[in-house]
Amino acid sequence: MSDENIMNQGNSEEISAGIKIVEEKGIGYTLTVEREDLFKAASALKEAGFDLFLFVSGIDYPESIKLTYRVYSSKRQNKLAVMLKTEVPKSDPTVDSLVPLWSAANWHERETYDLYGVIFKGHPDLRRIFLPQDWVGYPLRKDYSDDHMTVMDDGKKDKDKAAAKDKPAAAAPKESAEKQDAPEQPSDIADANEVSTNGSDKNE
Amino acid sequence: MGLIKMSKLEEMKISNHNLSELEKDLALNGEVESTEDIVTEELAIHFGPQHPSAHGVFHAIFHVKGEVVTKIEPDIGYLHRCFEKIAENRTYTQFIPYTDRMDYVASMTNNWAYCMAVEKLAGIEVPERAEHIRVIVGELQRIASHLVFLSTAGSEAGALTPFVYFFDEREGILTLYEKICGARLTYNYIRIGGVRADAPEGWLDDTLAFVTRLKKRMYDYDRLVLGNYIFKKRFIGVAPFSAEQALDWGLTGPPLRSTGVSYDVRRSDPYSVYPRLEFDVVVKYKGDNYDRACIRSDEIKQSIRIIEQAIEQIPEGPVKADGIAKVFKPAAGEGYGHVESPKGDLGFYVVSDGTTKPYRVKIQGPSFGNLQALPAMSEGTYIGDVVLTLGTLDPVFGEVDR
Amino acid sequence: MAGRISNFIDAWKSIVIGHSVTAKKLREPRSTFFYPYEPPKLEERYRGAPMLVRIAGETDEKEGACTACGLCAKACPVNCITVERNKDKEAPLKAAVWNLDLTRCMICGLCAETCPQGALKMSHDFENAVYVKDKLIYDMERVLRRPVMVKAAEPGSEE
Amino acid sequence: MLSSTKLLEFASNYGIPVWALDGAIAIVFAVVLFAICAISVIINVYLLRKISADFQLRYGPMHVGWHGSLQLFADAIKLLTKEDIFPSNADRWIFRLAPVVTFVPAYLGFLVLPIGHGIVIQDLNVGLLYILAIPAIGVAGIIMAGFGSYNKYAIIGSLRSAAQMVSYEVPRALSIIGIVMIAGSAKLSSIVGAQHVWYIILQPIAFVVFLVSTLAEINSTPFDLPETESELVNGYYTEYSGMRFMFFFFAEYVALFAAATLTTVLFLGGWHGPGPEYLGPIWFTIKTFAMIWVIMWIKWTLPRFRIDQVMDLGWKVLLPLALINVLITGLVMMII
Repeated sequence: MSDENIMNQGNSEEISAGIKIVEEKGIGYTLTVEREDLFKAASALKEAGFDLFLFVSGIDYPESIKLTYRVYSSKRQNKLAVMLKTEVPKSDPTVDSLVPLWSAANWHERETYDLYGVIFKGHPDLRRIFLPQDWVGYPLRKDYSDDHMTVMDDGKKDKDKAAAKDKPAAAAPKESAEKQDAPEQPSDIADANEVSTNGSDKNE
Repeated sequence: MGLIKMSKLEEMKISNHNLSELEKDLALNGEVESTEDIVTEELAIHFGPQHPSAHGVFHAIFHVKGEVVTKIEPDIGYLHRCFEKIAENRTYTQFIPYTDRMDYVASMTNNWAYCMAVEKLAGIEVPERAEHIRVIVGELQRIASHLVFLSTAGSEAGALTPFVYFFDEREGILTLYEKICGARLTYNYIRIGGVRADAPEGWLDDTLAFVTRLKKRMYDYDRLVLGNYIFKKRFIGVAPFSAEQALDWGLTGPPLRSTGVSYDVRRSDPYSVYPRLEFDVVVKYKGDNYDRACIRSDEIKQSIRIIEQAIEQIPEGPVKADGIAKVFKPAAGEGYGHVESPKGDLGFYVVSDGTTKPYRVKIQGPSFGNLQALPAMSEGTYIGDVVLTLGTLDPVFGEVDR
Repeated sequence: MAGRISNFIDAWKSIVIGHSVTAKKLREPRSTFFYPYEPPKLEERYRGAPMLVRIAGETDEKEGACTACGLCAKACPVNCITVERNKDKEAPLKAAVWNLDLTRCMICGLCAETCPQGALKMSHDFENAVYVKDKLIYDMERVLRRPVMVKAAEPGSEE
Repeated sequence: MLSSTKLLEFASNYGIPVWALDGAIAIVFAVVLFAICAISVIINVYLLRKISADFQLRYGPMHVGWHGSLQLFADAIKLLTKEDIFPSNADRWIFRLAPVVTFVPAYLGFLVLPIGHGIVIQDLNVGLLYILAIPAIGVAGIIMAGFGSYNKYAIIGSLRSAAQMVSYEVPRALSIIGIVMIAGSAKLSSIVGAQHVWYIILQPIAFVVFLVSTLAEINSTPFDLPETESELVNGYYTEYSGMRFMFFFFAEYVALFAAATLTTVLFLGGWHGPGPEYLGPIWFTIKTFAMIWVIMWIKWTLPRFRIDQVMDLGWKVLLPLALINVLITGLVMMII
């Protein structure tokens, strides 16, 4: 594939009826679909020669989780890679699994399930992949907090733990390791303020 | 000969499936008369998390029947540090040192892919000289990573001396890196819009001298490792993958190219100054362990070619784009940058909401995708072969687990 | 049969070649050196733990060129630097507290790169092992050094 | 054991019971033999480290003693004082006995080795048979170690070892038949005595078969399947530590030394060499260490085979070669 070939590509192409890829700044060709149509669109892409599944990424927004898939074609002459985008509401984060189309989607979907809690319908083995199976919560969501975790650090936290044990529901150790790392992080500080309404004096 | 063996193995599997539980019990209690009915118990071996050839912290359960591995259950996540979450709490520049710690055998390409994604997001043009330096350090990184691969492939096959030779050569690259960016492993060298500092005086000549020497030595090393009869016997024909399988399992990089698919980001989605450089995308067709090993040795030679050309072409000029504020604040949008890292297609997908910190950074680690194919690739081979197959996929667990 | 014999010959040939390569390596100089007895050869830009530079010429002076602007602390990805400006009116642009927590520092060099005064440099320290963890929390006394070892690793302060 | 009539006279003159004298002499010989073994192991390990360092662009041990010559003693002290870890599910006696059972046969092989002209502890008529048979018992210890440690890696390693040793014992023994045919004796001293021309020249095929199967017997690369660190962590002695580990280590190097001496006796002319006869042991030592150097050169160059390939090589290549060698030797002897 020469350089000119890529330069001469058009800006959009209709892959199949109603499914059209358009160019977007920064990320290349994009195809945005409703979540009901995801499997259909993905099948169409596979039919059109996109045979290599590269990743699926979740992005957490207040109301929904956006999913971005990237597929690549080893057969086509131009428009070699496409970002396939869809959106699932947080109240019901389910979407069709693409494992029947690409076996490679298996671990990538498990990763998204692990970190975002998106449930992929039809996935053969939907378990957590990085975190322990008994982990609570989905860490990459913006509202995730690890307050339920016990942090061990130089005995100082042991006191915190003891305090937390006295009133397990009210006071959890607020100062997690993550917060020490980044005190300027706005969302976490907001979280901390919320928690500190019940019993902030018990810590430190 | 190989075919007969495989079919025998299949037969074995099938006959075992057909045995009823009672028959198996009888067999295990020794109440069988003819030796044909003896059923050996399957053994579950825990490979790792700490194992000499686990390439990091990798846990897998091997179900073995005699010496044959019938099933592999990989279990990853021991090195999970959730860099994607950390990225959301760091500024764009602050995240660069973290990318060093993913594929710690090839930190430079990690830096590069991340910076490229942010540059695409913010629409920054990188000066020519910086691009050339990036290409040089990136290709040096590919050589270094492939040298590590060759050494570990040799040592997993039992040859411990080539291991030292390759690491000795790699030391030369690390010294070059120390000269240009001050660190030997975690470089933190490539910056958004350029590189951290220009190459010091004489560095380009040193690099040229190094690759010239390496080119000569690679001839000997190829004969010592890849040409060795025992090495060939261990690697040829083991765990072959077809192009269809490789695409289905989402392999990238050398494992994919060894099956005949010519997917190299440097060619299929050209970046930097690669369109101006002459090199071949090395493609092999059998997709077995030997092809996966040879492809890396050949890529070292291509990288040497690229470095020679880049040093010849490098222009004078600035090494960092102008007008990038210390507190970098790109407009809201998305950026995807990917490079051909030594392990495969390494991509960063950066989403900005217009603040100083990225809203989301998704890391597409090639090792993650490649490792996924391990069970499909090596079930039905011997224990020793599984170790080699894991080696030829060349996963780095800092990148798999992130 | 012919194939088997040629295979056999190839095998022995490759094994003999392999042995000749290792024998050739016997004559090459050793690539290791006696580290604790021989100082390692560090390159000029080598990044060790961060250090503050004393004002050139003032050898006895404990003051550095640091103006306590705090940019290094902001640039640090792991928040290992603590800077507090002197409240004293006589020397307003000096640091009262400049602490470095080396247990966290990942020696990325972003602080030195950010420093507008060129007062922060990466030293050539690499033997950072201690028995007590607290010793890794460096205060200003420990960090202030004369710039003898390091010329410049950062583009801003180069030349 | 009392072959000398003088000793017998001495015993009867002073009223010492024969069994006591016999026992005393046996103990003296055992101690001497053990000392020789120990020294050989020390030298071997030092050589291994230095030779591997030579090949690998390193210096090897340099700090303890002159050029690291005392490093092994430091290591021995370390291993002896280390905690003896006993796996909780291990089979108590089998686990404890295994290192001894591995070590003793390797050590007993030296009984019949002629070091110089007439310098041999017990010159058995079937010395060749003895030296092939006794060290092979060591595999029992390896199986015991694998079985006793209650570890999957160990059991696989020990089974591999058993398969390998049994397979390679056959071509190894067959390769020597040619020598027995030429020398007309299975007595090691007469084999050496008959070697006016070294048997490596008269029996090249036998030498190759013998060397390869010897490498397999002593678990040296390319046949170090029982202890492949990249697959089985450490094979049969994964669970051993401290002194017990040292016994395995010891056995391995005694086996290496025994293999080198046997090769010297059978193929390299034993004590023969220029100069007067009393220089024999020196020539013998030089040849032995040259052999050890070659084995280490092989060890530090080649990768290892896979287990099925090891079996293939043993049964399909070496065994026919050894038989062909016997045939050729017979034909040539008939003609001449």
